[in-house]
Amino acid sequence: QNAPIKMTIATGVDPSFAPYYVAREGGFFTRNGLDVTVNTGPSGSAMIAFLIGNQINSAYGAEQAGVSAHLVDPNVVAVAEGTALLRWISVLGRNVENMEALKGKKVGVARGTGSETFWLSVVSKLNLNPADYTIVNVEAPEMVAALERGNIDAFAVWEPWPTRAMRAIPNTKILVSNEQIQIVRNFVYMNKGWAQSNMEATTRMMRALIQAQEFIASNPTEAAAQVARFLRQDRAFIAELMTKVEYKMNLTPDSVGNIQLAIDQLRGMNRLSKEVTPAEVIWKEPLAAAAAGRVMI
Amino acid sequence: MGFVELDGVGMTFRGRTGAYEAVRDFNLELAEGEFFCLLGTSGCGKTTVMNMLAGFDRPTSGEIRLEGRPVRGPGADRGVVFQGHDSLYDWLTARDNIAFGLRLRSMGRGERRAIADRFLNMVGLTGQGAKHPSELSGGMKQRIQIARALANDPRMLLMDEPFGALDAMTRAVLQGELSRIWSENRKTVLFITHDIEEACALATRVGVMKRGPGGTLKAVVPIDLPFPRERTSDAFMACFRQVHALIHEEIHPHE
Amino acid sequence: MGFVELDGVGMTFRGRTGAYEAVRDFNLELAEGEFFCLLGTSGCGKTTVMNMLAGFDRPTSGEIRLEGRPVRGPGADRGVVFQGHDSLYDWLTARDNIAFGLRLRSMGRGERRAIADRFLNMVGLTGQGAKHPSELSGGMKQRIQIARALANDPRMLLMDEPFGALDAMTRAVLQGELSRIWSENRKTVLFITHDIEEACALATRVGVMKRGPGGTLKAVVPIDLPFPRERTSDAFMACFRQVHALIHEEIHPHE
Amino acid sequence: MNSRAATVAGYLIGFALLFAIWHLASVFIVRSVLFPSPFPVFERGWVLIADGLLQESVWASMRRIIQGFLLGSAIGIPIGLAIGSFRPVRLLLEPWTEFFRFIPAVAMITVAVIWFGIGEESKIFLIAYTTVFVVVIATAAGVGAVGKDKIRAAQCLGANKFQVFALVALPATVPYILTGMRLAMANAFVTIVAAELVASNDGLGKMLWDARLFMQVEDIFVALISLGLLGFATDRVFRLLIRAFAGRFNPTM
Amino acid sequence: MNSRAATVAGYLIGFALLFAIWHLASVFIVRSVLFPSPFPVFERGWVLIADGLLQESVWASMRRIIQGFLLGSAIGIPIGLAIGSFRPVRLLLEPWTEFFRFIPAVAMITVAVIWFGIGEESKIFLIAYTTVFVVVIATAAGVGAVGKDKIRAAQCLGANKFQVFALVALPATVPYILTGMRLAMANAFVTIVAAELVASNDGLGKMLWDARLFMQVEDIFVALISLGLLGFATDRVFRLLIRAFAGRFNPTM
Ligand SMILES: Nc1ncnc2c1ncn2[C@@H]1O[C@H](COP(=O)(O)OP(=O)(O)OP(=O)(O)O)[C@@H](O)[C@H]1O
Ligand SMILES: Nc1ncnc2c1ncn2[C@@H]1O[C@H](COP(=O)(O)OP(=O)(O)OP(=O)(O)O)[C@@H](O)[C@H]1O
Ligand SMILES: [Mg+2]
Ligand SMILES: [Mg+2]
Repeated sequence: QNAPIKMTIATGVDPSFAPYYVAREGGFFTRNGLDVTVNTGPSGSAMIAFLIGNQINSAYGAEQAGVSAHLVDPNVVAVAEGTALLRWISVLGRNVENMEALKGKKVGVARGTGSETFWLSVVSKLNLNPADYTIVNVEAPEMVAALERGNIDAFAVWEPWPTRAMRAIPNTKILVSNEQIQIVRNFVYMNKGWAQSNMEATTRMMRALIQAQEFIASNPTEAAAQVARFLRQDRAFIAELMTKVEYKMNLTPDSVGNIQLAIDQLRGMNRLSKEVTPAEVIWKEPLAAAAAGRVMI
Repeated sequence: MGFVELDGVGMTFRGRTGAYEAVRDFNLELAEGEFFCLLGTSGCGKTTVMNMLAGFDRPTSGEIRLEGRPVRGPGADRGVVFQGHDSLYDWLTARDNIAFGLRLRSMGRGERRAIADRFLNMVGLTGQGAKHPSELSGGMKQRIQIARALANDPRMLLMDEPFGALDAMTRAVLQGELSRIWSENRKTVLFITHDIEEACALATRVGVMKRGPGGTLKAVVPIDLPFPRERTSDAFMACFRQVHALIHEEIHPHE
Repeated sequence: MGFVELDGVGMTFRGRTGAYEAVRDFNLELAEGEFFCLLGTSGCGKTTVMNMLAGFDRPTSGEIRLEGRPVRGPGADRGVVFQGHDSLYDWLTARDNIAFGLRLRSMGRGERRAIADRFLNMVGLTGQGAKHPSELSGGMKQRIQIARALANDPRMLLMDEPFGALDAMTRAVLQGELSRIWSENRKTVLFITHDIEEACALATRVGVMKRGPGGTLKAVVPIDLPFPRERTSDAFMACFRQVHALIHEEIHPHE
Repeated sequence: MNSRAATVAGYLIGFALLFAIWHLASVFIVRSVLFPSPFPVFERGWVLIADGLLQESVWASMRRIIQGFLLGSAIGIPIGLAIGSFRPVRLLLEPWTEFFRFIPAVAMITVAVIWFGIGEESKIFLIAYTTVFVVVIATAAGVGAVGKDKIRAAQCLGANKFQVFALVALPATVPYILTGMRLAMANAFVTIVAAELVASNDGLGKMLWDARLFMQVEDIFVALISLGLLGFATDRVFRLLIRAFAGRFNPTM
Repeated sequence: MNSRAATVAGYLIGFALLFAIWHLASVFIVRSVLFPSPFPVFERGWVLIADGLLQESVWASMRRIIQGFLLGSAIGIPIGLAIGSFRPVRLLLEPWTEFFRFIPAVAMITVAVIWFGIGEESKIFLIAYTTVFVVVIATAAGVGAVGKDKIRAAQCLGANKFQVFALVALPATVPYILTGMRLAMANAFVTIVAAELVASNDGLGKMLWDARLFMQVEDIFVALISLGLLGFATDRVFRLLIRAFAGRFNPTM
């Protein structure tokens, strides 16, 4: 028996990254002969940057952050779609009934995050005029305070904020949820240079994540307990949040579409320093090596 | 009841190196208008006594009374000239240092300046009022301190070797000025000096302290000569010799 | 060529209140082993001259040479006793202050202590070596400074009113000690004082300065009397009177 | 004059050395795409200046820094003087200052937003918050170091507690206060970055966060260098003002 | 003894007042779900202590703070002394210190990770970084304030430049250094929060960020109060150590 292979992975603290947590808490990494250190930071996207210096071997986060990092270092690649965020991001309003009534009012958006991506999609999908809304840049954790104080009339942000805000502030309701607009997806990223020279470890990690995903699908209650333990959060709360997403561990045309969308959005914001294609950002070999059937592109 | 009463006063300092009893059972009564000179070897406790009388330090035993009321802290009624020059305000000019006490009483700018200039004159620093302490010589700083205390016109003056860093001539001039001010206003003065001649020339009584630890008043010599005093007179010489003998005895107790 | 040569030395201070020429065209030559006393009214520039000779300040005109080489900065060959007590190290005991120079030369702990105690003894502070400067009286601090300079055994001593805050007896003892050390080792000494008798008792020559601005050496009186000097002798009295007249003339130039 | 030339020369050499070392480090030692050499950074800086974007950010941040810094100092100096001068005040207020100064401004963002909303006020509050404690401590330490003879002299010239405070403790403490303010200025610069995390549309902090999110390494370094150089310049100006107006309080600075 | 009792009483009253005001503010003035009253916070703190979670976080953070703080001080003191003592050193190094001290630690995270990885080293580096400049400035200011007679006396007792530096400038500057270190300690506490933003699995900073992400207001306040109280306690211990070991350098502190 060989000594376990050491790996470091990093991500945010958020149930949408559950496969990482479950793979660790449920022992899937260990069973695949991996000794994995899971580091956490303020958001999954922030941790993707650490792939560049090869400080970590894998990260889990949103499309835009992955593409941005790929632009700086082509070694940063997406190896699998991890999570589809079905009812995860919403526009939540206070004392407003619908998007029509929101016209001329202030909307809080966290710039550069999924919040902004989502708001841009809402505007384009519903054919709204961006000039009708005053966008206020607010960090996600301050959204509730700003809404409570009346600095903004609505915000576009991910869970748990909408749920929290609805519980805490009267007369609030969800105006649009991302289900109607755009399914946002979180991807698993790796450093390609490292992965190619450690193909064995890479394949084992993919295998462990797939097993974790299958475990979440078959044992949602137990999986939620594991995630709650890892995050030191309330079990029921985590279980509720986990129903709003779907864990995938595959690569589909939808995955490619989302990467393409992220590229387009970055271009629109003048943040695309050079042209890239989804084919460059996505690297399917590891997933193919672990479970060829899950690669559907 | 005297104007000032020191009643069994003692002071023990507690430091890292243990306790040190600097002053023990010090008794003295000063009448109003007296000019009392305190003499004693270096380190015998003169400054310590003065600090207690000024109200800076509380005696660790005994009591000090001013007009019958215990001294609880410093006040404008007792003007102090300190040993050393740390008490001058570096950020003020010589003139503003002198006028500091007047400013506290919200005296007008012009009047303040006039008084300060008069005292600058008196201590021989005419025209040097715009200099800051760091631009003054040792003796000049000392004179600014004296001028500051005098300009404030306190009822009682406590002076710790005020003329120590001065040349004989400047010293003589200031002795004369002090004596004149004292005779005119009859302030009560406690004057610490090492100069026996100076003490005999200025004082109505001279006190000599025993050396420490436990420094205390050893003897008091009244000097009943008229002012201004003739320093070469036989009576003056007799006083001088008497005080000198007391101090000498203190240094060489077995001779 | 003298041991020390001050050649047309001048010093002009430039401050916020304009320039002030403290010393102008100061000329003096000291032979090795001389004991030179510098007298002058308060503020005439004595300390300024000493600071330049010590190498703390550069003259703004003229030159100072030591054994023919221009003075460029301070050095262990010239020990200094400062006016005021700021130069003592508050964080060291009296004994460690005295031994500071010895420590710089990496002398062993035991030897250092022995020498320091010898000098503590000499200045009359036996057994007070463990106190810190803040626990000492004014005169005691001054004596520590003197002991520190002497313990370092420099070739030349620069002393700025070293005995100013001492009582007559302590002063006489230290004068005797200094005179003895000087006769034994024939150090060159520049000694600033306001006490004419002290000057005449110690010096081989006495210099009197003209008052400022532009203070300069006005006259030098050689004193060719044997040591130890009899202060009541006629020759001594004559010297005293001569120096006294020079200073008096300076204060009252028109009399 | 000569000494001023030496100073400027020293600064130029110092900065040149800094950039040279940076260049060498980026080329030979670190070699990471996240650590660019100075040239692309200067190029990017130049572009931002040409577009007027950098000036805009600098101006927005500097305005906040200066307002917050002045507010914080104006509150901190009297509190520090009071703590240093009056024992009851010290005993009562020390738990407050010694408690809050360890709580980072970044953690106070939420509270700031609750109180002051997401506008300028909350940013200025955060900067003042970070300034005030340094000034308080330095001022109180300064009061403790005032020579006791200076205070005694004032007392026996008839000064009451307030006069000792205003006419002796304050001026004698000026060097300490100024040192405290110089130290606090760095806190203000540090905090602007956290403050502009809150709902802001301009400023160097926002530039930094945006650049971080989109991995625009050159922009990050432009923002950092701007902060550093601005800080350096502000500190020099502060020192000049001190020399010009408060020189007599402070022979050593 | 009596004075110590007064001190403790003062602290207790001060803190009691602080919590009373907090309670009143949360009930009558602010009234926000984001601003809890002290009671649920204490309750939550108690739960975290019972689970051993709070102690774990405190210990993790304190270890980093102390290591970084000591490292930063050990580097800062000699540099500050050198800057204060030697003009060429000052001219050359000042542009560096005066440049970097305005660059926030939070902005240095990326650089720290490139150099030191995402382990403990980068966190300790960030804390040392934030400590060092305060100590440098305070020390250099202290050297500038050493009485010139003290230095002159050493020179004419034969001290060379190094001896003046080590035997006079250093001990005479101790009060300034200690004040600088006390100020820097707050920086260390502030920076731990930023440092634990980088890939860390324990500590009060991580607790704070997690709580922010999940909007667990009570946890946020538990973390803040822990930081404040720890800082307060650390500062007291620091002062006691000063009194015990360095009291003779520092009669006023
Ligand atoms: N740093 C300075 N800046 C400006 N003027 C100064 C400075 N130092 C001394 N002076 C001036 O130079 C003159 C001479 O000062 P110095 O200290 O040499 O006098 P001194 O002879 O030692 O007097 P004393 O006997 O009172 O100590 C004085 O008028 C003083 O005001
Ligand atoms: N703060 C203190 N702590 C400990 N001991 C002290 C303190 N102040 C003074 N002493 C001691 O008390 C004694 C008397 O000191 P004091 O200053 O009263 O002497 P003095 O008579 O004024 O001497 P001098 O003529 O030298 O000024 C000295 O032995 C001194 O060491
Ligand atoms: Mg005394
Ligand atoms: Mg002098």
